[in-house]
This record gives sequence, structure tokens and C-alpha cells, in this order.
Amino acid sequence: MRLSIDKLSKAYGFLWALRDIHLELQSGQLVALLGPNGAGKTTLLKLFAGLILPTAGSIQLDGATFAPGALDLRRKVGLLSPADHLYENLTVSENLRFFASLYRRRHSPAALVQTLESVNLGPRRDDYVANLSSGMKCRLSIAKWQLLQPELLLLDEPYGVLDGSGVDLLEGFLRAHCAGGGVVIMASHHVSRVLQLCSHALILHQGRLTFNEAKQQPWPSFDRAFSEFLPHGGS
Amino acid sequence: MSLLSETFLLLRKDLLLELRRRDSLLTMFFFGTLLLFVFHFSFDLPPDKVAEMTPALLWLAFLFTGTLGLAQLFNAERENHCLDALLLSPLDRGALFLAKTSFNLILMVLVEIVVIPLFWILFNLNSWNLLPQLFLVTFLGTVGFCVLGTIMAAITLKARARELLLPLILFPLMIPIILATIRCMENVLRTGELGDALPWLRLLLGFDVIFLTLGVLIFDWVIES
Amino acid sequence: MAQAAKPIRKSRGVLGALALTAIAIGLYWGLVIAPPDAYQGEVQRIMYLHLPSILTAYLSYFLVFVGSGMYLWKREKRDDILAHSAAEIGVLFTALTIIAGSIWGRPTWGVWWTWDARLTLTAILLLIYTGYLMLRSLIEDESRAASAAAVLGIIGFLDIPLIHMSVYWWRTLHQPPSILQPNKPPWENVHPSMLTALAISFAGFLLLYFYLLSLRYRLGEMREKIKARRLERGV
Amino acid sequence: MAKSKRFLIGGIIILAAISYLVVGGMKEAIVYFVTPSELKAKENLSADKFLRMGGMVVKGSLKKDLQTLTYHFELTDGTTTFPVFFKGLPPDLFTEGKGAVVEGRIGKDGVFQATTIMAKHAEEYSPHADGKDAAKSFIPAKDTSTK
Repeated sequence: MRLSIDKLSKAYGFLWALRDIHLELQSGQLVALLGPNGAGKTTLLKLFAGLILPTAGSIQLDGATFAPGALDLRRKVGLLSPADHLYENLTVSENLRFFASLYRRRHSPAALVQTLESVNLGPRRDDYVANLSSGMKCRLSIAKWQLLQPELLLLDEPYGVLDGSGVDLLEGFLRAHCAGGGVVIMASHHVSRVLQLCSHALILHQGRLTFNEAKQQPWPSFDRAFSEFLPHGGS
Repeated sequence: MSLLSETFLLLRKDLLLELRRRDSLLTMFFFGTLLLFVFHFSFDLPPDKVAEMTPALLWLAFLFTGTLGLAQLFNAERENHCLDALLLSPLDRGALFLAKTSFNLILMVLVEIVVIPLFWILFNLNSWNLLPQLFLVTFLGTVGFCVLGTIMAAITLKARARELLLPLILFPLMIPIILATIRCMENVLRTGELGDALPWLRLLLGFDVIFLTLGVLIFDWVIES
Repeated sequence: MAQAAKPIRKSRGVLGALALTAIAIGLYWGLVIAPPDAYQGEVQRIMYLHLPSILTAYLSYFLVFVGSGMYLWKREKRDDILAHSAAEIGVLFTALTIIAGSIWGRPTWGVWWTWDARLTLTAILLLIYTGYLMLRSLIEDESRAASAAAVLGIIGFLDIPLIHMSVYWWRTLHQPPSILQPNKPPWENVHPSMLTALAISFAGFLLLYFYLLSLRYRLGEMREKIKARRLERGV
Repeated sequence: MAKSKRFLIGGIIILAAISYLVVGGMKEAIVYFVTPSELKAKENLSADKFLRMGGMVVKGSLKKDLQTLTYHFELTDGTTTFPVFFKGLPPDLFTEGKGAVVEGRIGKDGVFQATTIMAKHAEEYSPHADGKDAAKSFIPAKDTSTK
């Protein structure tokens, strides 16, 4: 798995959401994507997921780019958006089964139940998603991507809705994912949590990538870069 | 083959959701019936005139109810950004087109199965024996409507005032279907068989095939930005 | 850049001057030199406006089709600008055709409008491409508007032969084509002096069309440039 | 299925459908109006069916009453003539020996009761009246091809 981003820019109308981003990521990296609101984090994740096309520049996954018809590439990328991308009027297990068939992942009913058990949704498997709390929807999303096994997993602010055990669950899943050769990019505002987890950090500021380094202990350059947009410094 | 299996998967999902909510089907059915009453009160037709105007009136009702269905076609995908979830997946976009087309087709056919006999009852028509042929012609016309309608519903998905815009761009393109279906129905009602209207039937078939194929080919560009 | 723009602007000026001259000569020939029609009298002179304008509109819709196809294929902004420009001017010329034809129809046929095949077809063309322009203006996201419009531009153009066929079977009062008849050269239909007036007038309309198109295209280009400039200054 | 293969197959289907329509469509064109012969040939004419009939106004057949604005005339396609009645204002170009299309229904007396008259002119334009005959466009193409 190799993600190469070159001169990536995205404009909405008269505004640059992202400008001139260069980035190389490899298997096993767990990347924290940090930055204030409006820095372009979600736009960047959507670009990586191939949901929107860049205004300029390119994104390559193992040498391939998103284009109409590039369906095999889509199998390799997952976007976990905590409360989104689930059908409200399908039950928990129907949602899972639907997406598993969509990605043509073979699964036994037992495996499905087991996955649901592992995120503590076993007893709720016949409830409509509409009746789940947002934390439970997030757990279901985790179960979904556990089942679909993308190589590149993108997460958009997953911490906000999860409780303590949910966070442990998520982090366990992400660590396992990277250990298995996958890449994780996670956008979050929970800086201290993410910093503990990640192996690599990116800071986006006003659409530009201002920081891109592997984690060190201690990390003065990160503290400097981070304090630039947050006067009160790394919390 | 994956095209068909994915189509079936999506269609089953849409039907399941419709079965649970029944939004589209109920509104379409009531609207179609309502139109029959509106026709009755606005035209005040004598019985002999009704037979002459049947094809136009029926097709008008189907056109409006069908547009109502098209406006709600992507509702399931709108909640929770589920369209993004589908676009994110390796789903064949042609399958999405086929599934949505057949979903709207099923809804419209269900409405037609109720509305056509109701029309016969309400307007006291006695040519019940012609209904099977009428259904066949109506079905071909409905296929054309759903095919083109699904493409247009998809391109207006992110537009402002899309419910208004959809018929504005769809109806002019639908002219061949409207004319051909009405001519075929007229002929069936008058002579009991297609006879003279055979070229129209051919046009109907040709239209269906051309735009169905085209839809599968270009839906990639239709649905992605 | 200013140096490159100058010769283009100059040749556009020449094009405009040529168009004006040709239209003036065409008008003079059509209104003064060409004889009145034996059957219809002076009214027939509207032909010199009516016929060139519909032929120009057809050309314009063909260009919309070409531009749309190219845009979907290559994703080049200029193809989209071409399609958009051609659609706007095509609508203008179609409206002109209908108005002129209507004025011609009242004294000759006895009706301003009848649901004849060619009249209906022309009206439908006007509706389709007005819808095209509305679609463009009602979608906020520019690249989305461009691809949606391109799809409509292609489907609309492919639908025209079918609409043509169906309204033709439905009814026709309009005379068969005078100029574009497969088995009969135009000079057998139209008196030579009239044909000359028609030809000059048509040439004038074509020149005018390309003049307008290049102006409208330039407008689209400038809009893009302004956008690019504002983007440059933005971040 | 590979993308290019799909486009190939799709293209072939579309082309086949179009050519099927073009070949089939040419054979049986349905027209805006019927000719007097076609009208006479139809046996079971329902009296209240809305029709359009086109033909030449027979020379000498036009009787008009400008007081009541009623017109009686006959339309011909060269072989058959059909009587027409009209009440109202016809277009300027409506005269004897020229083409016209009438809209209306056939009355019980076998006379075409026109509600609208439209003058039809040929696709030919010339300052001379010679050899120019609007009737040409009413006669089926195979008849004129022999000239």
C-alpha cells in the first residue's frame, strides 16, 4: 500500500480549500490529521476517498488514480464518518449485510454476529439504525469497516461520539489495521488522544500542509507548529 | 453478471425501504387517483368523448405521478449521505442506474394497475377486454419514462429547486414516448389491436433500448462530480 | 498575454465587420434585388431571415453536443465553455426563427402557430435548451453543473432525431425543406436570384454566429481567469 | 466487465436500435393530413373523428358568402374530390387552384365541416407563376418521380 499525493489543490468557487499538498504514505502508518475548523481536513479525506475530484494535482494509490470506472481502487479505500453512511430504516445487521455484499466480502452469519458482538452491538442487531444513539452508530461503522477490510482507512472525527470502551475498541481496531499492513488517516480535534495513538502527524492550516513528521518523543517541532494556530498550545 | 447481481442487491434494498415507509407508493397512488377526480370535474366529459380522450388523460396522470416518484427516487440515499456510501463502494454505477430505474418502474406499474381499472369504473367505460393490450403499451411507455427520468433525476440531484427543474428538462425529451404511447393506446381502443400504430410501437421500443443502454454507459458521469 | 490577445481581438473585429457587411448585402439583395414570390408576394422575403437562423441554430446545437462529449471525455474547461456558449446563442437563434416563422405563417397559412411537425420540433428544441441553461444556473457547484449540463447536452441531442421522427409522424403542414432536400438540388426549388440572397444571408448569419460565439466564449474564458486570479489572491 | 468492452457492446446496441428505427420508420410514415382519396377509401369513417385533409382547391368550386363568411369548396388530390364547408376567415393565400389543409369533422351529409383552413405552399419560390404548383406536395412522391 502506497499513497502518493502530488501538488494536490482543491477550490470551491473562489476559495482554496486545499493548496499544493505533497505527501507520501506507506503501509503501517497511522496518521493523525490535525488542524483548526475549516482547515480543509474533511475535504482532504473526501479527496482521498475519491468522493470529490481535485482541482489540480494527483492522488495515487499504488500507482492508480480515481476516475469513473476505477472500481477496484474503491475496494481499497474506506471512509468512516461516525454517524453517516448507514441506512436509517434498515436494521443493524441488514446494513452490515448490504454493505458486505456491495463489497463482495464473503461472510458467514456467524462471522457477522461475531463482528457485532465485538463492538457490543450483538443485542441490538435487529434494531433499526434510526433508533441507535450516535455512539452506537459509530460502533456499527467500526464493525462495517472491520468487515469490509479496506487497505486505506480514513476517519473523520470519530472520538466525539464514543464512550470510554468505544474509544478503546476503535483504537484497538486501528492498531490492528496498521499492524496488518493498512494505512490509517484520522482527522480529529482530540489532540492528546490522537498523538498517543499515531505514528505520524500532519497539520493542515488554511488549506496548506504546514507540518508533516513521524512521531518522536519528545516532539518540540510539533509543539511549535501546533501552537501557531492554537495560541494555547498542545493540550 | 456482477452488473445484474448488484442491481438486484440495490433494488432489494430500495424495495425493503419502501415496504417499511411506503412514502412514494402511497403518495403516488393517491395523487394518481386524485388526478382522475380532477379530470372529471375540470372536463365534465360526456361518455362518448371519454373514450376518445382516455389515452391522453391516463398518460397525463402517469406522467405526473411518475414525476412525483422521480422526485423522491434518491430520498433513501439523501439521509445520512448514503449516496456517498454507495459512491465510495466498488459498486458498478450502471447497476445503480438500473436499480433506480426498475424501482421507479415497479412503483409506477403498481400505480397503473390500480389507476387504469379505476378509470374504467369511474368513467363507465365498458371495453374491459382491451385492458391487457393497453397495459402492454403503457408498460413500454413507462419503461421509457423511468429510464430517461432516472438519468434526469440524478443530474438534478444537487440542483436548487430540483423538483421544479426535473419536469422542465424531462418533459421535452419525453415527447417521443408521450406521442407514441398515446397513439398506440388510441389505436388499441379504437380497433382493438395495434394495427396502424406498429411504427409507434417500434419507436417506443427503440427509445427504451437506446436510453437504457446509454444510461448504463454514462451513469458514471451522471452521478459523480 | 496581452500581446497574444491582440491579434485574436483584431481578427474577431474583422469577423464582426464581415458579418455586418454580409448581412447588409444579404438584406439589400433579399429586400430589393430578389423578386417577390409569385404566389406569396412580399411576405416570402421573411425567408431570408427565417431559414438562415434555423440552420445556424442547428449548427449551434451540434456544437453543444460536441462540446459536451469532449468535456466528459477530457474534462477540459474550454469544452464546457464552448457548449455553454453555443447553447445560449442557439436558444437565441431558435427564438428568432420561431418569431420570424410565426410572422410569416400568419399571412400565408392563416395562423400564427399550428401544431405542425417542424414548428413543434423547433419549439421543443427551444424548450430543451432553455432547460439546459436553467439546469446550469440552478446547480451551485461549477464542476457538477458542467457535467450535469454535458449529460443533458448529449442526451438532448440524441433525442432530437427521435422527437423529429415522432412529431413528423404526428402531423405536418410545413413545406418540405427547400435547401436540404436529398434528391433535389436547391436551384430547382428556389429562383436563382432568391437563392443568391439566401446564400448571402446565410453566410452573414454564419459569420455573425461565429462572431457572437467567439465573444461569448471569450466571456467564459475571462470568467475563468477572474476566478483563477481571485483564487491566487485568496490564500 | 472491462469498461471499453462495455462501451463497445453498448455502442453496437444503440447503433442497431437507431438503424432499426431509421429503416422501419421510412416505410410507414404517418402524415399530418389525409388526402381526399384516402378519406374516401376508408369505409368505416366515424362521423365525429377529428381529421385533417389536404388538397388543391378545385378551380371554379369556391362559393363564398362574404356576408355570413361561409365558404363552400372542393379539395382534390388529382383523382378524387371532397366537398368542404367552412365558416370564418380563411388566410390570404387561400384561393382556387392552390393548396390548403382543413381541420374538422365529416358531417352527416358527407361534407367536411372545417373549423380551420390553413393555406399550404410548396417549398418552391419563384417570381414566375409558371410550372409552379402547390398541388405537387399533395401528390404522393412516386407520381411526381415520372416527370
